[in-house]
Amino acid sequence: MTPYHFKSALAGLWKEKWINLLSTLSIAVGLFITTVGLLVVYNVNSIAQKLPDKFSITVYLKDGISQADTQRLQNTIRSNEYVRKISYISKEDALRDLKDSLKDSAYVLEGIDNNPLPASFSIKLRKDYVDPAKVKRFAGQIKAMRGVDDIQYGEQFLSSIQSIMSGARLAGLLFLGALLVGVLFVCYSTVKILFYRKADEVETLKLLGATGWFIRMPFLLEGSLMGFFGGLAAFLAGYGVFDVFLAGFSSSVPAIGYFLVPSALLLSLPAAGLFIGFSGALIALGRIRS
Amino acid sequence: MTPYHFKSALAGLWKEKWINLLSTLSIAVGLFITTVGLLVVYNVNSIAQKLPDKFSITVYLKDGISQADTQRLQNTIRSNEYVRKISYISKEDALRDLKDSLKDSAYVLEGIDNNPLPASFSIKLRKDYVDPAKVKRFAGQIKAMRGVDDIQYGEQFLSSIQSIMSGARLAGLLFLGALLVGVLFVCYSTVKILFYRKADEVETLKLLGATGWFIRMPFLLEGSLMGFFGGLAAFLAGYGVFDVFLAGFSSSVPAIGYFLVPSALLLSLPAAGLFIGFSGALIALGRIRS
Amino acid sequence: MIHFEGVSKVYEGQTALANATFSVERGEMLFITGPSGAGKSTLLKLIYHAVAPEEGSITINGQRTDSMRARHIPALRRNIGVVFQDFRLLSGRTIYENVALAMRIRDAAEAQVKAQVMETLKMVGLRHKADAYPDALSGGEQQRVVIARAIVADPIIVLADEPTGNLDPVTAAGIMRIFKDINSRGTTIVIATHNKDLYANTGRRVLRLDSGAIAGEDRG
Amino acid sequence: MIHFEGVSKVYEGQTALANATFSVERGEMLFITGPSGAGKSTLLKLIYHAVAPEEGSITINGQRTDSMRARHIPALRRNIGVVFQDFRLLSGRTIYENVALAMRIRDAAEAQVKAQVMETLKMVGLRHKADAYPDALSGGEQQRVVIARAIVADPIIVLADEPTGNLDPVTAAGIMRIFKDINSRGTTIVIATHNKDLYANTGRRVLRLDSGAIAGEDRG
Ligand SMILES: Nc1ncnc2c1ncn2[C@@H]1O[C@H](COP(=O)(O)OP(=O)(O)OP(=O)(O)O)[C@@H](O)[C@H]1O
Ligand SMILES: Nc1ncnc2c1ncn2[C@@H]1O[C@H](COP(=O)(O)OP(=O)(O)OP(=O)(O)O)[C@@H](O)[C@H]1O
Ligand SMILES: [Mg+2]
Ligand SMILES: [Mg+2]
Repeated sequence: MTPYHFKSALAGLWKEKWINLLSTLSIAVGLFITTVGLLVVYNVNSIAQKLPDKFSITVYLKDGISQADTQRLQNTIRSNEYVRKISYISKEDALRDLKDSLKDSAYVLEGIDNNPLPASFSIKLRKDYVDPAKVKRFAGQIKAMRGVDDIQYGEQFLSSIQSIMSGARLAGLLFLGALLVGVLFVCYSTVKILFYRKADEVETLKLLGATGWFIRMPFLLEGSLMGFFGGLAAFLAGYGVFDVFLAGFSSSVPAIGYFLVPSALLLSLPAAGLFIGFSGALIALGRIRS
Repeated sequence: MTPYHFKSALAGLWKEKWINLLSTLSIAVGLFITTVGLLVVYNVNSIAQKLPDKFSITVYLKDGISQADTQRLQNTIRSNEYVRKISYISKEDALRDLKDSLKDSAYVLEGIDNNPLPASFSIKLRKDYVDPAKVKRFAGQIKAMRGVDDIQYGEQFLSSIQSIMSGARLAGLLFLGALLVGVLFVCYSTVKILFYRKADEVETLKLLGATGWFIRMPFLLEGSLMGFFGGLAAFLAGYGVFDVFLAGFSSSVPAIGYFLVPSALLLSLPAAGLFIGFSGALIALGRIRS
Repeated sequence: MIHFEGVSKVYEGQTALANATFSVERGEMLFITGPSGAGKSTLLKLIYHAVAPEEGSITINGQRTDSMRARHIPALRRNIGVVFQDFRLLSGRTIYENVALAMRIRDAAEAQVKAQVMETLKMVGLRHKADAYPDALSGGEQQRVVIARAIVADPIIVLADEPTGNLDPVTAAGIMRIFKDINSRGTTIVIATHNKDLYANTGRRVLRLDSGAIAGEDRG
Repeated sequence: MIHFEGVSKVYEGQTALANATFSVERGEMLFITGPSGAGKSTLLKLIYHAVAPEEGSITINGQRTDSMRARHIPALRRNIGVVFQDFRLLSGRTIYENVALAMRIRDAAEAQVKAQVMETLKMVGLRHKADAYPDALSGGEQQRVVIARAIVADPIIVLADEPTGNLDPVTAAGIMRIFKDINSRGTTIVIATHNKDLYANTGRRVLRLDSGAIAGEDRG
């Protein structure tokens, strides 16, 4: 790449600035839409990822179990690879919780003097193990342990988590896949259509004895620069919309405050644009045969 | 429009078929992405619309209220424009519900012989009235009625419905707005870039004495045809993906089965494409000054 | 038919025509000559209003055209057939379609288009190339297509800018015979050329341009 | 320098050159003439390999080029300067850049490019148009830019296709002087033209083509 090629590319961009600007903006729009799509999928996914946090298993202990046995049982369960957190709920805690949940109707419990509720462990699992088959196996193991009376977990909740997560993941991947393929195609065809009218110029350069790379170089530079500036524009638009605009709205609509924007994604847009512009130009020019 | 213009447009499309095909596919991709975006927003919205169904107000009645008074109260409330449905829960129903909700712990209630729970109405509101301010005012009215002991509703649930719905609506509108503007822009600029290289041809036609409409006509036809076929391709792609592909997946991932695809949306794609192609060509050619 | 009165045309500081005054009578055949860059093409462009003058008045067929409204220009141009120096053939259309264009613009009936296009192509010796595209023609063949397009619709004025630059003397003489022929039927013709052979011994008026100025007039 | 042996070129059924055999010696200046569509441009295109022959062998500067590998073609073309009949100027670049292109393709140093381009533009009388774009030039001016581009890099062969079709006799004579000059310094030149004035009384060989066949040879 000589200074000539660089000057030539800049001159080319400038000579037909309006149509080049249009192409650049097309690339920008494509990248911006992809970014929005990525963010939507990313956020849906991160919400789905949080669902397993809400899942817990309750292990009811036999009445009259000794403190030492309770402690031993808790240690055994805690050491299991499935377990992220285990907490002990005494008979008194259980009664208090029940009263709390009955709220205004709590007076129905007033006549009771001996506490009929069992002590229990509440177990939270590691994310990866929140899976119907695994949980069933794990629950079986615990139920067989000495001192355990019964075990309870939301089987329905579990399978709906599963279904929502895999549904969201599949829909997200399909959507993203279609979006990426679509946007790449549109960017590529923008560059291709743009360079189509240069066929005559390419022909003349060939007849003058220019080699393939001499001919390609300014076009590759033009494509790369357009892609880069398109990416930059998408970055600025993304920054403007997400960091400024959404921050403004989130005070009135709190849900928006939870929207996550990984800045690495935005920052990589100019590079992505450059890559698309460069490869678009390369493909658009095709093989240059003399 | 004379047969000449039509033949001329077809010849123009055919002479440079590859680049025209590329433009047509760009329009198809743009329309397809818009369709996917519309469907996502439509579905998120229809889920959000269902949330108010789950909202209810509980009206606790004074102990010892007569059957006639209860009936009168029910009629008064039912006639209110806010109310979609009202159901009566007797003292016995309330106790049974409590027992059901306690499940395994229900034995705590066994010692009780006189039912301390009040009778109540459960009210579902019309969708449009599920709004914090309106509900508060309505609740105030009811509380003032004779025979009403207390009133309870999920103020928190209500404001989170509100927040989710307005959040989803805002995000959806922003996303859709950006998508529509973006896709229209890309379609327009595709046609504009495509016709840019025809500037010379337009100039020659002008010098030969052709009027603006004579010059525009074949281009408008070309643009319309490309847009139409782009829309048709988007329709076929949409039909393929949503009606066939998703139906196949929904057996393994039930959540997908709930995805709604209004067929009017898909069917309008060819017309939308035609409109975009036509207006794109019209704008791209601009004013033709002699 | 054509009257220039003190007409000047300046391109970004470059004077292409300066204070030109001359007339062409109805049915006349006028030659314009002069060195490269003298302003011959500019003078013709002023007649068919491809460029507008900075100064002076231009009257074509009794109508002032120098400050004409844009919407009247197409009608003016349909009265004029032009052999462009740079050809201006549409590369995406066949020879037949290129020539037919001049008639379609004038809303001619399809049968008439076909008859007249084929006859004119025969006159310039290119009937066998009707279905070819311009790229597949030699330089001289392309030039003859441009000539056919200029005359096919029987305009009242024909402007020819270096119409024989790519033609051999024999073919050029054939083209000149065609021009003489349509001229004798009443068409006003203005030919800009370097080729002395075209006007030598014709007795026609020859306008000499030099650096944008009318440097003299004589008879060929 | 150039040797054709039984060369034929057929375009989709149209024979443009049939069984042509001839040679051009190093340092010679050869004229090719013949009616419109005779095959002159085709013959030149075969030399710079814009088209390949269906039959026969072509040898340029001691090298067989008729069935040359695509990747060797650019090097061949860099030995040849061509005045294209249809100009082929790049409309997006200034006159200076259009001419400079021929040197940049040959990787010339920037200082040398500048000196040689300006000198060549001066030779063709267009130094003052260096910064203009092709659209702003008259037909004859454009043609001289093409000539400048063909000779600026001192190629060993110059092919000129109707190089004076848009030039007045005085300017044309100037261009011929330039051709004679570089020819006298050893450059082989082939000129296809209809213009008898170019070769009359030069004593150079003139090849006559007719309908794709070599119809005769004489001296101008
Ligand atoms: N669009 C333009 N912008 C700037 N200058 C122009 C433009 N068109 C023509 N000129 C200049 O105006 C002068 C006259 O040009 P014109 O084309 O009329 O010459 P001409 O007599 O036709 O020459 P030729 O015989 O070479 O065709 C030339 O010097 C040319 O460079
Ligand atoms: N690409 C092509 N496809 C088909 N036919 C062609 C092509 N190029 C040239 N021809 C035909 O080949 C013949 C010779 O063309 P060529 O351009 O060599 O003629 P020429 O002698 O240069 O004529 P001119 O003096 O008019 O420039 C012509 O009849 C032309 O129509
Ligand atoms: Mg001129
Ligand atoms: Mg030729």
